[in-house]
Amino acid sequence: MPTTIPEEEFTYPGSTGCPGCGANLVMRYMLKALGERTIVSIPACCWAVMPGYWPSNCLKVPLLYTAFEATGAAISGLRAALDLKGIQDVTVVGFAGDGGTVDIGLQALSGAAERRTNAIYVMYDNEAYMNTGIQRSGSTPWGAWTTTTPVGTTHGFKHEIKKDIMAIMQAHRIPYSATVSVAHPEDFVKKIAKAKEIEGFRFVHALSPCPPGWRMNPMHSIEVARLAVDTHVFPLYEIMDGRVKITKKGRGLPVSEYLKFQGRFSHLTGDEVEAIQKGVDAQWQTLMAKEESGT
Amino acid sequence: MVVASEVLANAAFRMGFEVSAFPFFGVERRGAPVTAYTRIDSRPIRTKSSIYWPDYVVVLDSSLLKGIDVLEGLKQGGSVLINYPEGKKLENVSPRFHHFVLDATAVASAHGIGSQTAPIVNTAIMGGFAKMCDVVTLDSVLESIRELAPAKEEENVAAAKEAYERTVEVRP
Amino acid sequence: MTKSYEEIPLTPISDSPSTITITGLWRVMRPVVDPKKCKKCTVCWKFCPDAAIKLVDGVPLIDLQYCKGCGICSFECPAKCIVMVKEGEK
Amino acid sequence: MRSVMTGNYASAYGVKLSRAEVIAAYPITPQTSIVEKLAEFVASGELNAKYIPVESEHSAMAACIAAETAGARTYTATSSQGLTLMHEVLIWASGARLPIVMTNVARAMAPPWSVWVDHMDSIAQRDTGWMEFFCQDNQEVLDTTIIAYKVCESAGVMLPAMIIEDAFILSHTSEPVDVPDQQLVDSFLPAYSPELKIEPGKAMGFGSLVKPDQYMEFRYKAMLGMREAHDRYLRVEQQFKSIFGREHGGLLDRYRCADAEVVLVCAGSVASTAREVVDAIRAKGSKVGLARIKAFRPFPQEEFKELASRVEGMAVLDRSYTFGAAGAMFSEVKAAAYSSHRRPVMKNYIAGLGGRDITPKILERIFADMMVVSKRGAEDEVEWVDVAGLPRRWR
Repeated sequence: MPTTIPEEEFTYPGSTGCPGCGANLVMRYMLKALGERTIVSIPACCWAVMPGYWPSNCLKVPLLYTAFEATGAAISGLRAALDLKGIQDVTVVGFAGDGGTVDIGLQALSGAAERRTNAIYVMYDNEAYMNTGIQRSGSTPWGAWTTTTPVGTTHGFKHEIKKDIMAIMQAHRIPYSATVSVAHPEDFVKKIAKAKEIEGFRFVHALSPCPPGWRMNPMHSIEVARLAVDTHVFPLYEIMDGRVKITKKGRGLPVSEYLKFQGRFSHLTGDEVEAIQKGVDAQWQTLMAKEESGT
Repeated sequence: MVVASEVLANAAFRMGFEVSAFPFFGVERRGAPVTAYTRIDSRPIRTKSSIYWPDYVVVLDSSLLKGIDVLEGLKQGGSVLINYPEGKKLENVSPRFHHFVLDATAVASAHGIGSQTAPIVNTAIMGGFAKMCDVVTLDSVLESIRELAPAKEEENVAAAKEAYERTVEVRP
Repeated sequence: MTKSYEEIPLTPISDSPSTITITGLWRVMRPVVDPKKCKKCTVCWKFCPDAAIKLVDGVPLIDLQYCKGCGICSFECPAKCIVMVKEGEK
Repeated sequence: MRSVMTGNYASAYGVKLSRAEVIAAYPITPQTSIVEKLAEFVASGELNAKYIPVESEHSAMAACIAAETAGARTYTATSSQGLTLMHEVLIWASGARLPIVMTNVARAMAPPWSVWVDHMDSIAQRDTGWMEFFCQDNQEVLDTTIIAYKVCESAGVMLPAMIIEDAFILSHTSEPVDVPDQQLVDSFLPAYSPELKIEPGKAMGFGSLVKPDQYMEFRYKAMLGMREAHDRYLRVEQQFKSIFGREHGGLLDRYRCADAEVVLVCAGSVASTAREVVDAIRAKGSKVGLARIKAFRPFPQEEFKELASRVEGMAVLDRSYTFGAAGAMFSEVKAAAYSSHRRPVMKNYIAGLGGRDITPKILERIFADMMVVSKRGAEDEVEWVDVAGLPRRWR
């Protein structure tokens, strides 16, 4: 069956993302849904490099580069200026990585959400500081290897759980937030298109597989993203005015199916995988309960 | 609430003087003592430094007399106006200065300015100041109050007038 | 070639398409399509991170100037009609 | 129409008259009454602007950068800790060549905690590519805000500027200020409409990555902007004078320097007191003058070189200390004087830090010391003034 996502491309080829880069797809699908009347603000991250050296630009929409922690503030500034100039029919987007969102950019993000800035903030989550060479971030999952959580001889890895940015954003009572996956472009585009029509601050959490960072073969990028949904490691859902709605139940496969493709988890023992499984199951139950109770 | 030093500065300015009014700010907390300074001159005031030897001192709360040497630096022959309870005798009145007293608290509460427990004496005390100080007239103070008082304009003006009448010099 | 300070804008403002960067040079493996097996499902087009696949009557035509050889199209193709071939081999 | 107002209100009126369009506001003592007044202007409709209550000073500047890139005239205000928190994005704003105008209420840096005047926060930003205009009174604060927008937005300049107002001595001191007529300001300062701005439908990336083989040319261009700002400021101030009938002495405001033997160099509100002291000393027969640094950036290099060639002694008062060989202003003034064919004796006085009052008496003693030093040379080139524990008495 032919695809149901828009055909028009808003990215030029020649961007310098690694082969199999999930973040390229996150941008590609997002712009397909939002269209030409979009302005994107990008802080320091992989995507600040991808458009290429000046004067190269791989986006067919205007792009504002900002300082690392400033995305939340930049989209507020952009929207204020556009509103002041009476330019209405344009979507302002903050597009940042996980470190730039949950760590250094969290303060500005929270400010923008609290101010109900009329913008969409999309976090492409490759679960570590990838542009600087795979250092752990607050969004790196429990159990993962990174260059700053080395396994080495002491069987080390990241022992803190991944920051739940969706819960943090929900605490800001924003009108719409959603998780999206590059393995489900139709669901991805549908949610972005829905977000586009909503007034106020909207947040989208996109899982963005990273072959070098996750220590995996680039060809598995989509498969891994798909398994993240099927094993409930990365559930697909949206929250509209506080109500949770799961949009993809997934096949409910064991977590090991997801982990096995990724070298960053290859050191984990059976018990450790079991610990991840328990955590994922608990999280999934909570989510289902929330959907049930409509809160 | 209108600031006393602003009423004074504005009054003098309306009379054609050059003025400079500034508070000594520390950590502002409700009830904590603050000091405000005002310079009045016939030519532009270029000195931007604190006032150490004032010609006039105004004490808006007599409880300050206990803790603070309010007369510190007051020039020989200078004048001090103290918001002091009516009928209570002012102690250690020094012959070196002119002492004026006014129960601004009573006047303010009589005109319903501020709350009953914490009347605001700012405008009343300025009425008293016009009596003490020969530079600034009562009319200019009243006009300044009308201009600056955000609310209860007439009550503030009436309080200042009455305060002017009830301000008396106390001889040692 | 370095541009003179008189030719450049006040601050770097990029307005020329990134197509000047030939990322096709990065490839180690190259996707080869067997049009006969293709079921025109467009999955390859959909999942290509670099939008380097054009559909001609529904059949993928890979833009080898930009394809980085990640192999996603080959892995995801339901009909298995895209095979990854080492660069330089036929 | 003249009325009595604080330096902070003078800033707010300057911003209103300049028709700022996007204001990012984060409070910090002693700047708060600026952003409060602006909030009133916007709420009452007196100022057609978008007011963004940001959650930090870093975000205040980041929001201004974004809004300015989209073609809006922006404004923010801060002080000490907030200004230094902005350091990264101050450099960003000048690198992006955005003519943002900001008020900095100069206040001491912590620790120790202090809410009083000190120039360390402003001096610490001398390398950010921002113009820095120190003011000596509230009228100058208002006027310089309007002048700055015009200078910054000039085609050959396109750099940001900060108007520096001493904490409390200006920010909270009420004095008469003439608030010019809006139509006159509109004739002087037209609406901001940059050639290049970010707008929907135009695929342009603002602030891209640049390789080593192209970076210097951008930085060189920014240097040219700062160089152009020097002359442009003088021209714009004269235009301002022709419309509003007043000026504030250009970039280096020289007072009675023509035949001066000893000159005091300083910046900010202390210069206003120094004017009085110069007159007093002159009345007693000594030839002294005042050279007030209005602009620390663009630095009045040629003006200092010229002045240095004809005075015996130059006392440079730094109201900050930056852990260099001497105060920052002293070092730069001395560098300018070094290339003059005649070099005066120079001495650096570190004074007034953390709100310490610089009284007329202290200034008189500095002049007296400098008159001696300019004859006999100084034992040490840097002296800290009015520090308890040091032998010399200043009060």
